[in-house]
Amino acid sequence: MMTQPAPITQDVTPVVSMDMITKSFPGVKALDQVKLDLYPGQVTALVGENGAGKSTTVKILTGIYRTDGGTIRIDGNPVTFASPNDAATAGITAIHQETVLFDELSVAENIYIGHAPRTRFGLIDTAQMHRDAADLLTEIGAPFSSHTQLDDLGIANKHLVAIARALSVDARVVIMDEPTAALSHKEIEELYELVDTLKAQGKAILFISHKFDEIFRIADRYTVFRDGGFVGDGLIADISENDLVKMMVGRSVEQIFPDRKHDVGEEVLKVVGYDHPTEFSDIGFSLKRGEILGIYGLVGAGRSEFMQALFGITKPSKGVCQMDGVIKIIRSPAQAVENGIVYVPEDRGKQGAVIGLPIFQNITLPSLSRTSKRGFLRLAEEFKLAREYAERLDLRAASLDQDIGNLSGGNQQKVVIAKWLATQPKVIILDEPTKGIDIGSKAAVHEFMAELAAQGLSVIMVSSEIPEIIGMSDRVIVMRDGLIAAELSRGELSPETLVRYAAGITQSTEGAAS
Amino acid sequence: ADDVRIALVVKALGIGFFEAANEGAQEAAKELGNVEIIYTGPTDTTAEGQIEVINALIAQQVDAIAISSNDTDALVPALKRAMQRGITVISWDSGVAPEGRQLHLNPSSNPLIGNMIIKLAADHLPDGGEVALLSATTTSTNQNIWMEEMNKVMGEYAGIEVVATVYGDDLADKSYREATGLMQTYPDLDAIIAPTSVGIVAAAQAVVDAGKVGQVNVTGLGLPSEMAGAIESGASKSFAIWNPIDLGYSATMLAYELSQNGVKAAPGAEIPMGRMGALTLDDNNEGAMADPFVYDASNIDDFKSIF
Amino acid sequence: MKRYIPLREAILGAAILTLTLLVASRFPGFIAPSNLANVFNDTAPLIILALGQMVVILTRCIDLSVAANLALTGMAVAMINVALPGLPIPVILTIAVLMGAFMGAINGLLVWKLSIPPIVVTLGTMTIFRGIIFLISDGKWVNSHEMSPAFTGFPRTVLLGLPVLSWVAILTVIVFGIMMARTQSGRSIFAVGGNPHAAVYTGIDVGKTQFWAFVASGALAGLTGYLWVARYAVAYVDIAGGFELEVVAACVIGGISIAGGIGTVGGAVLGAIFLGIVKNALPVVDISPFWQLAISGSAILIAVAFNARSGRNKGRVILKSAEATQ
Amino acid sequence: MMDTPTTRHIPDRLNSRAARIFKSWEALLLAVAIAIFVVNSFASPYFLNAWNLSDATFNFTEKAMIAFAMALLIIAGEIDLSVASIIALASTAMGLAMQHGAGTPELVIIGITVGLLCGAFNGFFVTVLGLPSIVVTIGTMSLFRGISYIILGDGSFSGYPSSFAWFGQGYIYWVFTVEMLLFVIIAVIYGVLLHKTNFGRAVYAIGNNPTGALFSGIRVQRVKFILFLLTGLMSGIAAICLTSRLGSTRPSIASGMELEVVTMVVLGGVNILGGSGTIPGVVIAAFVMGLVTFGLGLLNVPGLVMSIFIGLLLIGVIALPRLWTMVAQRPKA
Ligand SMILES: Nc1ncnc2c1ncn2[C@@H]1O[C@H](COP(=O)(O)OP(=O)(O)OP(=O)(O)O)[C@@H](O)[C@H]1O
Ligand SMILES: Nc1ncnc2c1ncn2[C@@H]1O[C@H](COP(=O)(O)OP(=O)(O)OP(=O)(O)O)[C@@H](O)[C@H]1O
Ligand SMILES: [Mg+2]
Ligand SMILES: [Mg+2]
Repeated sequence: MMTQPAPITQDVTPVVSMDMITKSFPGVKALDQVKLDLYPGQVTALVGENGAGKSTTVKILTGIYRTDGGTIRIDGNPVTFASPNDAATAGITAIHQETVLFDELSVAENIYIGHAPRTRFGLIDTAQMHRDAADLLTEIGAPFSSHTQLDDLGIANKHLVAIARALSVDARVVIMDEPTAALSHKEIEELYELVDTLKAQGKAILFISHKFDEIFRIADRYTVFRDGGFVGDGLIADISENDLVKMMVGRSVEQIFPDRKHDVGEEVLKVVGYDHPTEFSDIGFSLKRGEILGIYGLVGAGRSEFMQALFGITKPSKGVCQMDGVIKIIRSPAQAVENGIVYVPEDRGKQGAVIGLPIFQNITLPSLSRTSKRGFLRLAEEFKLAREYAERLDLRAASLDQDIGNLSGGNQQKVVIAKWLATQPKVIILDEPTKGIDIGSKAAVHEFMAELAAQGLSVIMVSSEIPEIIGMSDRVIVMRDGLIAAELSRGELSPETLVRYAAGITQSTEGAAS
Repeated sequence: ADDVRIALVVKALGIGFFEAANEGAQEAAKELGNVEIIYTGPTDTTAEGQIEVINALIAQQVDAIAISSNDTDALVPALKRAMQRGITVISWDSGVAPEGRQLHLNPSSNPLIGNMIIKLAADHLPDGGEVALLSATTTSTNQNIWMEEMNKVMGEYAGIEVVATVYGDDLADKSYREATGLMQTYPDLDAIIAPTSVGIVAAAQAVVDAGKVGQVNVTGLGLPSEMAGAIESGASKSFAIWNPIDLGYSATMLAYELSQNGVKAAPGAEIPMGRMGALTLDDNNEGAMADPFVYDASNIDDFKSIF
Repeated sequence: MKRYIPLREAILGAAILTLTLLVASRFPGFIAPSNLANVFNDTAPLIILALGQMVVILTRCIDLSVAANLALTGMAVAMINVALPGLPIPVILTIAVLMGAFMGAINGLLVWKLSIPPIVVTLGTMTIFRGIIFLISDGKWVNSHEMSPAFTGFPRTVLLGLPVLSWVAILTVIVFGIMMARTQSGRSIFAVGGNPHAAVYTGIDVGKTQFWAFVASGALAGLTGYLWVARYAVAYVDIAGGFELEVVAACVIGGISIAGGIGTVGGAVLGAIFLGIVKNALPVVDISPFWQLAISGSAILIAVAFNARSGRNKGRVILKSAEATQ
Repeated sequence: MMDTPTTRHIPDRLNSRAARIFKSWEALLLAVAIAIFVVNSFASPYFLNAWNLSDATFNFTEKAMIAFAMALLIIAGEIDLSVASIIALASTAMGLAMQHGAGTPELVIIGITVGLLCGAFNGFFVTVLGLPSIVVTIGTMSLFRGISYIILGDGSFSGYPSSFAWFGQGYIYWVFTVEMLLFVIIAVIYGVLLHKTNFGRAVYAIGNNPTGALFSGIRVQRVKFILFLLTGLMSGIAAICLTSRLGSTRPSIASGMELEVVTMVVLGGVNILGGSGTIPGVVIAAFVMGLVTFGLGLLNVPGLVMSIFIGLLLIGVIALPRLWTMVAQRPKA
């Protein structure tokens, strides 16, 4: 551990103490009598699987949701938060899991919306606001001006704005819900330093993350939730990583990747010279039957953009794509599907699932030409096809005509995968297939991927997680700034090599290029 | 026996002129004794709206429909159907094509009106001058006919020049704006002739607001109640109108005659209309009720509270 | 990179200028200060309503009931004036604003509390308001001679060379300018339209903000209702019929994004002035007024196409080589 | 997960077909329609008369033809406010052609062609240039009607060939009009198209999530373009019927009809934000609106007062179920 934890004694009184908190949504009990304590000058990690209720807890603490039962105490006094403003007044601030900012407003306005400095006449003091914002940005090492329109920032910088916003109120409690998910290596390091500063200022920090290395690095305490219930808490120093995982999942999880034979068949897909004016350039590779090709890179390296070009969403300015040696022109997803290329997108809610349509219609959407007759629907055929794949993927759903929006994220992902398998594709592209998925489901996805490959399907897997890339891929392409930085065979894979190529650090002379 | 139901269908409800016509119709009903007047119309001046009203009247099997139409041709099919179902159909004020009605009652004769509107302007312009027309909608049947008739007699008014014709769509604000536009475009304008009760009021207001009272005389066809202010301010020196009460009265009487007394509408026929005498039909089965009547400062007070 | 907003307004301003000069080249009288003042005065109601509509559109709503609200308030105050001719104008103004705001509040409540889509709500209230005018007036007109001189005189009283009507519009522009740029509520309106989800997290009540936007739009419609009726000295069921679309058009031409969150007070005002100039210039340059509809339609299409172009393609640039050429 | 051989069975549906129909919006609306019918029969002695009911259908047939296409468009998340103006332009074009001696078949072809062209024009702006349809069609609403005004000005066209009158004034059999027949045929076509074909499924998918639909291999822009074409086509057909019924063309023809069409669609249970709605719902809504206006017309209620009823109906049928759930959920909190 790099940071030296503050001396921890059990008799420190918590700043915030949640007890017997219960919260239900129609059909789900998100939280059931949970407890959580936050101590001054300490980082408490809240861990749990997807849907365990972590973000719900955050939203309760920040006044976005109201509890159905239980008490929240601040310095021992019970409080109720009727609105986010109440929570802010009580000194609680949060960096939420989703970026909740305003593209059309300037950075300073984003930081200070709701609590901007005022002039004597009660109007917003713009000059003062920008001065304050500039100070904050310097403090967190953000490389942009307070006048920049938020829209012009990249995702990571947006996250820095969210952090600045959280720091702009003089808070006693800072909550960070998966703050590192969208950040790159360097920014994550800066965030860790920031956490240390906040700790030193005596602030209580709630830190939520699925990354265990991170938790063990910066947290002082942990609290575990499982399925909306409280499982246990304690000092990080007193627990091992394995035990923490076991507490979280309720069983031990084998964090090993499925065994695979890495012998692959003949070439299926060949991509030559894909170019785009602003997103990527000169991308070429080939893919063999039964192969898993890993695509690694830092967030924003242009991997998704290229995959979407291959899938016909983005229009490349040039480039050729061959399936089984025949040149194909792919100008729309419909053509991609016709040619056997399918894409499981990163953004499930927006691009993957058609929320509002029932499960079976989601599954048959790209296969309608097979289930229908001369353009007319045949429901019986649709149900048959949908059931076949839903059961194959072990989908957990009440019925096939249930709205896909009512499923948990993992099950939605299964429906999206089922939708594409039902088209009997030759190549399946999985973009961050395990992003935001908990450890248990992750292993299932990996196993399934291996099985698809074994059945002769070619898989392209885009991932930002090094263990996943190394554990699953037969071959890896590393992308950086829209270009292929390296193509590595299985034998060449190591975390150091991957990071080096992804970040553009090479031993050779070109190192200073970026 | 049941009452005889006569529907008085107007261009749109809520227009002072037609309200007055309704008064006349009620007077006729009282005089006849067994007549019930259904005063109705669309709420905006469209042919489609009138067709829906006509359909509803056909369904109620009224005895007669007397209509002031929004469209010469568009109402014909609906009115034809009414006649097929045994309903007497006449038009008044604003007519429909001959095949859509049994007869048409003109408030006055079109040539007389056409002459009157230009004469009203010319009387105050002994040395000639520029006049402009502010009409209702481009599709208003009678305004178009009157302007045509006016053009025929223009030669008799030497020195009077019609510089423009604009349309206020019978909307107060549009008419106002068009009138203002006229005064800007033609700084030497001497008179605005508005052969429509909406346009004339708006034009008078525009003249007052532009500070051109005395320079630009507003005249045309208007209602005394609405024009009283304009006469008082001097924006309008005189204007004309026929008496809408008499018009409603006559229309009702005619409808009653055709529907109850077996009178046939044919060219040359003379059909009695109570205290208004009799209507003589021309070759188109049309007849004129009376001359338009001129109102000015001397008589406006007697009429402004009547209609 | 995305400081297009002033540019967009500059272009609209240039278009207005060109149009004015073009007209003036044939009819120099058009740019006489007195005539320009006239045109502005004529456009004042549109400016006032466009500002109200702008606020509503910024919060991702639309108010199709403004014209009906205007007409109902106008009729009501006209009838009040007939019944109580002695009522002082400030009282009339207050009644008009409150009535308008009340109708706006009805829209706002249905949107806020029942989450009915704004277009449905205001489509419904638009017809209801018009119907109510008919009921209270019995379809009859209120004519100029029935109104008191003070009532009709107020909007045309000249102060410092401009009629009060114009001053009301100028005042509204100033108030809204300050409100949108420098107050918490103004920023909230942008936030709600820009990202309603994030607004919730920021402690801004989306529904409530939309409610107040409707109230503001309603209040301005009420105010305009009195001014309109007094100016044209007549009140009847159909006044300002279809005007709601002209108001929306002014906003769209002014670059207010129908998807919410984007737009400026200056844009809305310029959009309204553009339409006002077109409307006033046509009769002057002797283009048949029948062209007006087609011209404003084309203006809308060109404006949206242009706005979309300038807003387009601000995606990230990943390639370093491409970044250099930007 | 694959090595567990016990596959769980997922049922197709939880609710029976009857339960779904019973709880549907259409059922509610049908109840409203029946109630209005009963009230009307008591309120006016003239209501229950075949000829009168037949006349009453003119109150909605033309609007409903457009409403069916509009329903699909709204379900797909777009809207077309220019439909009434397309009628004006198509009617004007027919009038022009008639003046140059066109006969009935040519007039029909011209009406349909102009409708399609206008639809394509809207579709181009929305799908190719990617502009919001509400703004585009507010623009074309002025533009199309504006062109009619430029062509016709203060004039009007009349004197259509007598055979042309068949569409708007003809009867097929007894009280059944040509327009009714068209209404039924079009309703069936659109019902099948939306509910029974792949195209209809694509419409729903696009309305629920256009990005998701695109990523599922649906040609989103093409579908939307076709929907604009269809709406234009229906407006063209409505223009033929209306022109034939009126026997004349003026630029102000059908003004304000777009809002009545949208009202009909929304009343029919189509979500104005896209994603849901049915053709039977729109059919019932057409009858509801026709019955309300005709019933009130028989009582000689002025049109503006009728519109209060329509407005209240529109807000009421959407607000009441929501109020109901709000009240029902209150005690729990
Ligand atoms: N607004 C909501 N409506 C209905 N259900 C919700 C809502 N928000 C959360 N839930 C449900 O509550 C449960 C807890 O969700 P929560 O977001 O707190 O999980 P989490 O622990 O943050 O998961 P993750 O690690 O994926 O972020 C889940 O079952 C989720 O589906
Ligand atoms: N400036 C930005 N504004 C909005 N979203 C952004 C921005 N930069 C990145 N993102 C989002 O962050 C995610 C990662 O970016 P992108 O997809 O370009 O990276 P990648 O390398 O192609 O893929 P991946 O994120 O899968 O590694 C995407 O969902 C992208 O939409
Ligand atoms: Mg979470
Ligand atoms: Mg990506």
